[in-house]
Amino acid sequence: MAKKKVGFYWCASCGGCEEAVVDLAEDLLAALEQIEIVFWPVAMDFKREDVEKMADGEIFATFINGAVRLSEQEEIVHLLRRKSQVIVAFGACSHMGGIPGLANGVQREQILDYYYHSGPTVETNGSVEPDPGITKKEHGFDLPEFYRHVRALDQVIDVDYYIPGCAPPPAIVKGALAQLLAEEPPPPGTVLASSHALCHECELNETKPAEGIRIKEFKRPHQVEKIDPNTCLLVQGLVCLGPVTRGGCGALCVKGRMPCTGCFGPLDGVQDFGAAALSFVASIIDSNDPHEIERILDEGIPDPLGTFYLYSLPKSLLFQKLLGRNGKKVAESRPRKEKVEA
Amino acid sequence: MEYFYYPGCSLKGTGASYEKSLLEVFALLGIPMKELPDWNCCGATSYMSIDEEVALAMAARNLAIAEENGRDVIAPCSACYMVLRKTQKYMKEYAHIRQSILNALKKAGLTYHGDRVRIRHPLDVLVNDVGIAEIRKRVQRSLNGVRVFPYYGCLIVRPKNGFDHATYPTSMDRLLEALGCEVIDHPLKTKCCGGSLTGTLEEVGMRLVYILLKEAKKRGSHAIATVCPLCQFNLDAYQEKVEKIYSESLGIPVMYFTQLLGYALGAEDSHLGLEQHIVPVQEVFEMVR
Amino acid sequence: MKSFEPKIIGLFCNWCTYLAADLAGVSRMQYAPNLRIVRVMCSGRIHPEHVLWAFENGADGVLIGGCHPGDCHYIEGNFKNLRRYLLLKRLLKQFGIDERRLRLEWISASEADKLRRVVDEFTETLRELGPFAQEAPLFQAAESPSPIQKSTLGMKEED
Amino acid sequence: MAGRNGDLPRIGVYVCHCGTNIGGKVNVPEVVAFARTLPNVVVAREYKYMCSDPGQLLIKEDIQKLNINRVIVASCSPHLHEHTFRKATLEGGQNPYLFHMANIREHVSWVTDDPEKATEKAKAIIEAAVYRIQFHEPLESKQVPVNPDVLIVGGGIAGITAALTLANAGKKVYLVERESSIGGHMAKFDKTFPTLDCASCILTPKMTAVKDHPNIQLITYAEVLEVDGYVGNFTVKVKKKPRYVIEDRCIGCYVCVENCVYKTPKYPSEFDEGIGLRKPIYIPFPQAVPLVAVIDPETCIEFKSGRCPKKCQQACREVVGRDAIDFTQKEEILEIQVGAIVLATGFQTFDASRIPEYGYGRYPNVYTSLEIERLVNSSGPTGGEIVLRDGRKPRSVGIIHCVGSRDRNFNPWCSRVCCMYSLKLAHLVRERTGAEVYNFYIDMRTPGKGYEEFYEKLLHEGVHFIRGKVAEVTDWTINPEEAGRLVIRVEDSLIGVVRRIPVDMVILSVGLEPRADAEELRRLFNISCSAEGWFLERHPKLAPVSTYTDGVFIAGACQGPKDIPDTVAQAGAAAGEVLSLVDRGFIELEPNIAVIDARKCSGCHVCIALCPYSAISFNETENVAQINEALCKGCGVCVGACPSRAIHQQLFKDEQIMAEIEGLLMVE
Repeated sequence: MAKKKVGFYWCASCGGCEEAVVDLAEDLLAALEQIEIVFWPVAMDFKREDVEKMADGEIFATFINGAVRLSEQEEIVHLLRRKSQVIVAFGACSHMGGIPGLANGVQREQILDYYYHSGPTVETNGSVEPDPGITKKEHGFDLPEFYRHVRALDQVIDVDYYIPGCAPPPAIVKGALAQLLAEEPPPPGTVLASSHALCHECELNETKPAEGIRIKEFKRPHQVEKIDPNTCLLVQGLVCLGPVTRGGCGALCVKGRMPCTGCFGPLDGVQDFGAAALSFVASIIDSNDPHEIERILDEGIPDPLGTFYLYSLPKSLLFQKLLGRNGKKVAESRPRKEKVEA
Repeated sequence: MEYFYYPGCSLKGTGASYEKSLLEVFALLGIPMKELPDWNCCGATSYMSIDEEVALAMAARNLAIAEENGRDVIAPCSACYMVLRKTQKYMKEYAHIRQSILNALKKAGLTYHGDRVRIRHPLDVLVNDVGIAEIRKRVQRSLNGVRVFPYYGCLIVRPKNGFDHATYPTSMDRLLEALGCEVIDHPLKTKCCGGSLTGTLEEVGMRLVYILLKEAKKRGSHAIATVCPLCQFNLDAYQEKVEKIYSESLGIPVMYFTQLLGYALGAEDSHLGLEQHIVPVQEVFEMVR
Repeated sequence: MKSFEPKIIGLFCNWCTYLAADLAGVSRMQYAPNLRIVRVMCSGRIHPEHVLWAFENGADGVLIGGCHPGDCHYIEGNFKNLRRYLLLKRLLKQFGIDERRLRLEWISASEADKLRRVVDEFTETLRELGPFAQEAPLFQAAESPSPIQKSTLGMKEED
Repeated sequence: MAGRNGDLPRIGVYVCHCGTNIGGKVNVPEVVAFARTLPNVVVAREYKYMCSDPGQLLIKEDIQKLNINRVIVASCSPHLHEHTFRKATLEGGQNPYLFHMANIREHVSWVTDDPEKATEKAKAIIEAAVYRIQFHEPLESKQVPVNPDVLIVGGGIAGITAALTLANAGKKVYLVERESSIGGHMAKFDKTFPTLDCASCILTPKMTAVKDHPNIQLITYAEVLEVDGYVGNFTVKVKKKPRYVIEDRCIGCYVCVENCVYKTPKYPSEFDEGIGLRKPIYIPFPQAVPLVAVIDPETCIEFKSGRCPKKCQQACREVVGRDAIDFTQKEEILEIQVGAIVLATGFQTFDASRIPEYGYGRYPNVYTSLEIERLVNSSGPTGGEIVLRDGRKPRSVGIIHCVGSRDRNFNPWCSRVCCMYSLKLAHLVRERTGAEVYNFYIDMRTPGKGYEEFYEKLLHEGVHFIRGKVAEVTDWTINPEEAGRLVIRVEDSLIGVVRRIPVDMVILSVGLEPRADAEELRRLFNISCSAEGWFLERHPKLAPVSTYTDGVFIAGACQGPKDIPDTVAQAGAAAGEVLSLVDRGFIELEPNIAVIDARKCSGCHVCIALCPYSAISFNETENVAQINEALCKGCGVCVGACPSRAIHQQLFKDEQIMAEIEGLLMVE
């Protein structure tokens, strides 16, 4: 049987996802029995022209990590979409926008100003901003445009599967590969991890009180003198997003006594990760007094946006509003418009 | 809390004994109070009927000055008290009046927000801020056996929903009781004293004065206690005339409640202006001396 | 040009505020037609996602109506709603959205007049605020150049 | 969007004109035309009255002929007719929950000024319904058995009537009364208008019947503490106050009262409105039910000092041989299980001292009407002789109407009974004393069977009627005729003159108002009050004794001022409603319960503490949360908090709510 052609690409991300591929170690070698890597700029010397020369759909699957913010990234992912049968969003950034997605919380002008003018380590005299127009004219090559917003991959092109995580742990990547190469691949749109929230696999879940969770005080990890490794972190007042986050990682962070921050994203059916996180966190506050609730929030959750949308700001409903009805995303609940004959 | 004291024209004129006794009482009770700087005419009830807008603007100027300093204003004259409160009420409830007054104030470099200062009657302050219990403790000389006819007049209870009931107020009754007085309950507490009719429609005015004096007498009063300079003036100054018209001797001393209070608190007679009345009042105190 | 008419989604509990709206009808009280009511059994049923979904779909304001504290048909569902509401308000603020666009009111079944007043007031507020779509810098058209505006996103206001 | 069985939704939209209620404002044909353009709408029709039989028939026929499998009726509030149309859907052959109601009357036509805007709003609401209904699924409602026992709170004429009606129908009734005897206000009256039959003659037999009825458990001197559960299955805690007399032993012989160390009555009798006096041990009135003595610990020497010779106890023991007095009695908490509750807690009268102008509390000869009821009562403190407090007979009496009523400073409403009882009192006073009687009224309101005739009769009896709101009652007199009397000052608005009418006695016709603790009570029973504080009926016309809390009914003046005939009628209606509920034997619960999808639940525990009914527990073996369906009341709080979307609420699924929101916002 011919080996299946596979590509990897890197958009706006930290590079950790590339590491995640390498972290497969021997498993990667085993995988190479079945696949052939035809595009992997970070590791192998393929150029854009090489991809352009391929026939449409020639690549079996391309794994794209990172969010999309530059015009160059947009061009390449469109190209890869055309050349690949399957596009896999790899890692939290391409899945939901990830950490780079938090940049949607400030305006482009603010970012450029900070980087090129006002940042404390920037020489201000005569510094210029990157300008696609000027570089073309004076230097004969393109400088990509820095878009106003960061987008997740599926807000730019159609995506078939998602491998979540920041970065995806090796077990998840390995499992995902196996599923993709299987006779009957999972239905398109599947997030290739657990279908349960993290609590389901967390060892500390059984330490939750039978009568449920009520929180009088939220704490941030640095505010807790000693985190008890044998009690559910949420019960200890740490904002652990385990209940709202897709499992599959094996609760690695919790094992390291850090609360889950939600990198695997929401479960199926949840439209807005932040809203779901916010709702459960607010619901378990043990107070009916508005003043007390405000105090608990002041002290424990000073930055709700950063807390609840750490990885998913571009996929938030409010941000999606910007992309509009004619964008990539069409609300699933929209009923058919076609007319049924009487 | 320190208060502003807004005398108005009466307390500097016919109501001098009111001012004297009021300042004495407040000093004895240790209530800090100072005169509102650069105050002007309250707008008065009579001006109000000639040009309401100007009258309200004049009243508002006093409010604006008080508000700058953020203190409650004590207005002992019932007419001032009513006009100042009415101005506040109108400004709160009628946007067009508010606007025209604010424009006027602006020309004087002033502004007014509303609700930051309260207009208080000394009776309100004594009964509700100082408290009856406290006053009872401070009494040096009981007025035991003095039968007092408490008379409130119509202005102190207006606009309605003030510190006491609009037709049957009781604060002064309670205060006087605390001084040892025998307080006479009667239904004329807020009936008309004649007001300015004593000067304009004399026949009506005198009859109204007579009704009150007669009822006080019938109920065996030794004195009438008032809270208002105009009431005091009408009942005191026209008493002789009324006696002539109705051929009836009355001879009822008409005092400010602050004079009775001052006496009970141990003030010297000369500090209470007791000599400044037409129907002599000293004999009331002789009863208990 | 047609003047801006805000759209308001009302998420009303079945037992108090929905009934207040019914009573307003029975009493023939006239109020702004901008309100569109969704009935839920209890304000505690309301998920922040419903609110965000409303904004995403074109609402300019969301009015949550529940029973007065202590009156909840389900003991204290309204308080659970309150907790979410208070946190959601903070989030909206960070998104650069005027927090007045989300309003919570306790309106009992007999308070038709309060409902009328609140709806009229809220409509007026939203008229002043303008369309939601023009609100936060974040929600301005994707690539059209825009003047730099200060956003409070991710920063405390006093910073 | 495919339905459960893969069939496409085929939606029928029915827009109701509701006569001109909707059609007069909303352009119904335009709305119907619009509905036809909406996705999956197979048919859209309009009809004058959808709730009528022919209207419902439209639905049934379309289900059968056009295979309609989703029904939307755009008409009034679901609180009014949801049930009607669900039934029509069912009778047409579809699951009743494949129905949704669009409220375009209460929420649109009745509250919108501009017809165009109303039409737009109606379209939006219908579009929302079309979007929403795509996500409806067939549901089964659950039946739960109804406990046939009934609790009645309040032992006035309303509670008594309801209790007897239900008990006669074979139901077990618990009648809880706060005072030591049942009878309520009616027991205090001498005569009743307009027939002038003796109140106690018609009430006492009913009170006795209550006591003797094998199906009625009478719990007097008691208050409801806690109410738990829901329609069909309430658990109620009742606190029985100690009366220090053992009910079963006491025979109501008065020997204890006669032997009390107080030789004469000294304390104002509550039953006599303070007109008469009682001892610390007393029986409130001779016809009391139960006829049992009670000790007031506030005034009893034994309770105050512990040094009373306790002659009452001794007499009971030695003279009567009953030993019924027990100074150590403690309060008792009873727990009872019932399926339905009738609230008949009555009213209180306006506190006349709130109007100092009328001198109540200051002038001894100013009375409230209720005090006069005791004074004219032949079993009252004076044996029915109408005398002033100093024993004189009044020569003239003024009756002031609307005291506290129809007055924006106090209660804006008309208390409905005052005109008539004032006439009654006028008649009785005139009949017994021959005094001149003056009625001061704003308007005479005498609608009712025989009422206007009674008024007419009084006019011929020589009772004076002066039209005008009384300004004051004063002892300020100005001539010898007035001397020593009370003067009523009033502007006689028929002749335009201010009059002074001297009288010896003033009767203030105090209005009716909600009891001071009505607010507390309504919270206890989870019902609503109107803005004025009366218990709120489910519908002012069509469901006047039901409340929005199923299984809790109201009767009598706790719902609003009413006279005895209306109260009795309403009590009967409440009893009828209770019977129709409990005799069915079961109730269908709205299937709006929350359901956990165990395949999605991660066992995170978030929902567990949120459930107000402790319906959610954790299944250790499956590592998931589970809901006890029988306990779930369908609030959806857990659904709003579930971070895994593993819980959904039937009829209020997220898809349904969000589709509705989306639809509401589609119309520009």
